[in-house]
Amino acid sequence: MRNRIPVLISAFVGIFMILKYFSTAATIKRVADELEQWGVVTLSFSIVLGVLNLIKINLKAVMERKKDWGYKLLLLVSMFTMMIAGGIKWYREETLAQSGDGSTTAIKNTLFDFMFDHVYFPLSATIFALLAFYVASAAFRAFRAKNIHATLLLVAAVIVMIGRVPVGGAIWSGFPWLQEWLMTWPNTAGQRAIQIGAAIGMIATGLRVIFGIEKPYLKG
Amino acid sequence: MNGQGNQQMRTRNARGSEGRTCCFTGSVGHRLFLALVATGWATALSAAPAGGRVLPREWNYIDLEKLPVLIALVLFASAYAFLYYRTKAGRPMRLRRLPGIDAIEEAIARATEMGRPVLFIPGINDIDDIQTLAGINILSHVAYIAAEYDTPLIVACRRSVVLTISEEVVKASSLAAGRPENYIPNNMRYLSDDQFAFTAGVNGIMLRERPASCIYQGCFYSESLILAETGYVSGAIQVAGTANVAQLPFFVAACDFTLIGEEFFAASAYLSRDPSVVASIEASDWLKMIYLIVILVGVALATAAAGLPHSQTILQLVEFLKEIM
Amino acid sequence: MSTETSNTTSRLEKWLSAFVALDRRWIFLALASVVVFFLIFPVTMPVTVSEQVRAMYEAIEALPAGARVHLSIDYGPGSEAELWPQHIAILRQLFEKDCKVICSSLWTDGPPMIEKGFAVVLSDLEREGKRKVRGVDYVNLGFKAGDRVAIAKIGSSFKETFPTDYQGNPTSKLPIMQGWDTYRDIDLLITIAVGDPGAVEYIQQAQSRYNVPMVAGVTAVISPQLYPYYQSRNLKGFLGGLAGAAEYEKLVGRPGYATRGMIIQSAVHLLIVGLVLAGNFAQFLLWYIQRKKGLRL
Amino acid sequence: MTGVYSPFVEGLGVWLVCFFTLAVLTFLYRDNPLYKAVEHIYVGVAAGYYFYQAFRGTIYPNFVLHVSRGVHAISSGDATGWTMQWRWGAAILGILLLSRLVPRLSWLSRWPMALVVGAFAALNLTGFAKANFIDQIVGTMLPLTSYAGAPDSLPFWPGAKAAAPSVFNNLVLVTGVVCVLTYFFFSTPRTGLLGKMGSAGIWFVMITFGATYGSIVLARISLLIGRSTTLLDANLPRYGYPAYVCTVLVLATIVIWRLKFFRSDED
Repeated sequence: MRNRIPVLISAFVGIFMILKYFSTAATIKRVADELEQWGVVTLSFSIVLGVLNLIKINLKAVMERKKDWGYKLLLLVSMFTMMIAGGIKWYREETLAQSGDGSTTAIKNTLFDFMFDHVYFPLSATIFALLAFYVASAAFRAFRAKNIHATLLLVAAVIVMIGRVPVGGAIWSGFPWLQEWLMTWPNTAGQRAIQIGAAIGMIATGLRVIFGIEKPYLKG
Repeated sequence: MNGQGNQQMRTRNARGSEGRTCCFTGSVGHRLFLALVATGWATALSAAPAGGRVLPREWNYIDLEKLPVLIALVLFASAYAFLYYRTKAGRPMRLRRLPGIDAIEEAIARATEMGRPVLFIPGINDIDDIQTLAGINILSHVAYIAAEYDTPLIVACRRSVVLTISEEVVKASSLAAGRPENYIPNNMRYLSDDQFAFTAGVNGIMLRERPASCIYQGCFYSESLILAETGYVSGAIQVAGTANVAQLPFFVAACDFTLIGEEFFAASAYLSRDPSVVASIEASDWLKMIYLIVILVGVALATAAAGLPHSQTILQLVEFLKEIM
Repeated sequence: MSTETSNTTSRLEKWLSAFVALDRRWIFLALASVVVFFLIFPVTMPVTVSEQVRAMYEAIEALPAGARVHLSIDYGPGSEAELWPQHIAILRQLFEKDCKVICSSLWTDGPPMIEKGFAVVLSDLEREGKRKVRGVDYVNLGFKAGDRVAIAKIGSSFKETFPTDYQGNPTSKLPIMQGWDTYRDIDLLITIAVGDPGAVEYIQQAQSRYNVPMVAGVTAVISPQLYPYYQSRNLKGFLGGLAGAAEYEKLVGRPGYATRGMIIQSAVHLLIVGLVLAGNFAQFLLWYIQRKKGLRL
Repeated sequence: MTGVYSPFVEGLGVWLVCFFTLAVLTFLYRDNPLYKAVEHIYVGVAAGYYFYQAFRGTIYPNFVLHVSRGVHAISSGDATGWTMQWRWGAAILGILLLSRLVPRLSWLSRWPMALVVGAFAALNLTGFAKANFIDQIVGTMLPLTSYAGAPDSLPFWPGAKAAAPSVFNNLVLVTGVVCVLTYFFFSTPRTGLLGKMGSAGIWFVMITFGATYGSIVLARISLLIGRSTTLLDANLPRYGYPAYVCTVLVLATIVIWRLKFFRSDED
């Protein structure tokens, strides 16, 4: 039962969704629509699961005074602040929507929006921006034309890097053209073949999952 | 019912690919599968000859604009079913040995010569990612070879579940190679769940313990270039494999050998010899060959249509080909 | 004399090996200096418009007044630098064409970006005397979990997928949502996307399934993957990264943030190309010296 | 976004943005307590934010509201309200997913996982098969002769300078796709014509990777430009030059940490 029912669930859901794709029958569409709603709700619970798991792990670390527990306390405090701020925003919006005014105005000056704009925003953006530095240092220290393939890769990369920005046209008017030709023809060919391969891989995985040959949900 | 089959397969997998549990618990899946393949063929064949667009848009609640997809699925499913049963019946698999596998073995040999450890990373995703599973299949081979050569193997994981499974795989492979002592629990490292903290941890291992070879097989994201750079600067031989197209350029430019996309899955299938995986790689090959021919026919017809712009027959033929393929 | 040469070579070798393994922090510093320098002393450079960007502009220009556009904002602050300029240029063009803009997001951090986009573009328009009304001319349907499952669901019914908008108002009562419900009623689908779910998923689950016309604005990481879809006409056009945004700003005639960034982008690209060449040159020289030494031994 | 907050709150916001941006950048020197602290704040705020969005954006409207509308319909005598109660299944599966938090019950989470995996498998199957497979195959059926006034029903390229539909470009595309596909054949030996085509295919793959590489560099650098522009734009006299002050603050913290608290074994 532990293993059989999940197989049946995934087969049932999968087959209905595939049928909805190929069929124009209204009944199939109605069932598949409801199943899609289930998928949407279940996936939002997976976000909740992630958050609860984070709370569980960090709360435990703080209670047991494990290494770096101070940071974890900071994490929990900022998390709960954000949740409470969200609750306040939600309450204010619901009141406005009830009064029938919500469709024309929106509340923007809440603590929630402040924290999104001035805490979450800069942190998220800067953590990704760190990669700019790593790409530069890797370009110098590790990317070597050690064989014909890597050489070809680096030559194409250099053409794209120079041709894609205005300075390329300033150096030689052919660079932007060359860049675009490279992107639209050889790149399209390579990407397309890779995508066809990936599609066949997805077909294989999809069929194997739906027919219960592969069961990723039993792992872990 | 399939217990015995599983048993046989486990024995055949003596190198210990326990990471991949075996297929088909019941016959329900089997029969459903065969029935659907059969009806699929029947529908495809009976739907094909009708007049109209060349074909009509809809036929018996079937959206004929989606017919090409249906035909492709049915073709693949048939090829897969055929190859699966043939492989299971004992026909040797036709997959060729990829140069990437030799590159991995050479990297381990090199570490043995230098008397330094090998570092393996099975990607940074959890076990439900198919790439992680493929990486763990390769890990079982790496652990076997490393045990044969008596070279220490360090495995760094980002997810605790992946760590647990890696431990079992390495233990089983070391045992299969006749050197259970080559499994060193301390070398199985769980570093951090956070992406960049994990990367920093791996960098630390590379710089302090100086592995002679670094093998990255699995799903990687933006940390790929940081890993490859540190590995390169530390002078290690690096072999990478992933299906993330956006990360492959960095691996190709910084590593000594890279398994590209499907090659990575094929290498994993070759090493695991699990019939259900091998059959799916072979079936993919068949589908590719069929559609390669379709492309060439299409190109020929399009060329003819372009050369003879007034021939309605050729235009109709091209249209028909587009509607079914 | 030969000892002297070998001394020079060994010194050169030592110097080269130190150079190729230079601490990465020096390179960080070089990069930061280039960025700061051109930020303080900006120069404008002429931008050449590429074909798929022009095609995207024309696809939006061809929309009739009152056309219904689904604008899916699938990015968050992490890629704001690349996608924000695209977002506001496109949104402004849509409002100027008097399109009905239906915004939603598959990324949790998307809805505030939608709100910001509306705030910035609408205050600009208001200064020019144009007024747009929330719920009538535009709507923010907010975030929906479910990745491609959500896209498939949106395709068969907007109102079932989004029972309320981001502010909690029932969509069945909003004027903009009256009289239509599926992708068959949408005139253009636009996604501004950073990754998965994003442009590729929309092509797979919406465009190729319902034959809805589609264009996309994506990060430069994704853009090479979109060329095949453009060639196969799944996409009517697309923008790639900050460079694509700069080209688009040129087309709509309002050079802004992206155009301003192009000089820094150019300078840093030259720096990186220089670093690749320098690194390779030094490495080959080193290999050459080591090989020669190996032969002599 | 001026005018939304009061001047004091707005100023505070600008200072926070500068501080957090610079604090993250200290990671480039090495991992340090300041970075760790802001990183944990980031994870915490992000989690709180996701939690809000999951309930506000999906669970509330698509489950709670839907079911309560159904109840409302039933009480007013509308039988369709009963079918709306099916949605309880979604919530039950969602709650079963949370059983992962309790190791003893975690097997229950396989049911909702099976639903999600099945749905994804089916949607990927059809989506990839159409957009990434069929459409791409049809897109490759290009004519290899010139074709003045050729019919529009073929998937021809809309013309432009670099992208003019020329025989040569079409030939490049067709050859490229065919060769790369042969490169990824695994059940045939790599000899003869197939082998030659395969090794030509890898050239196309390398150009593709080169193009990807160049584009990724473009993307990453843009992000840095974004952050630097934000700092520069915030660094106004009316806020008291927050970027300068925060730089000094952050540098001072790092220097003090390095001199007083740093132990070489942590890295």
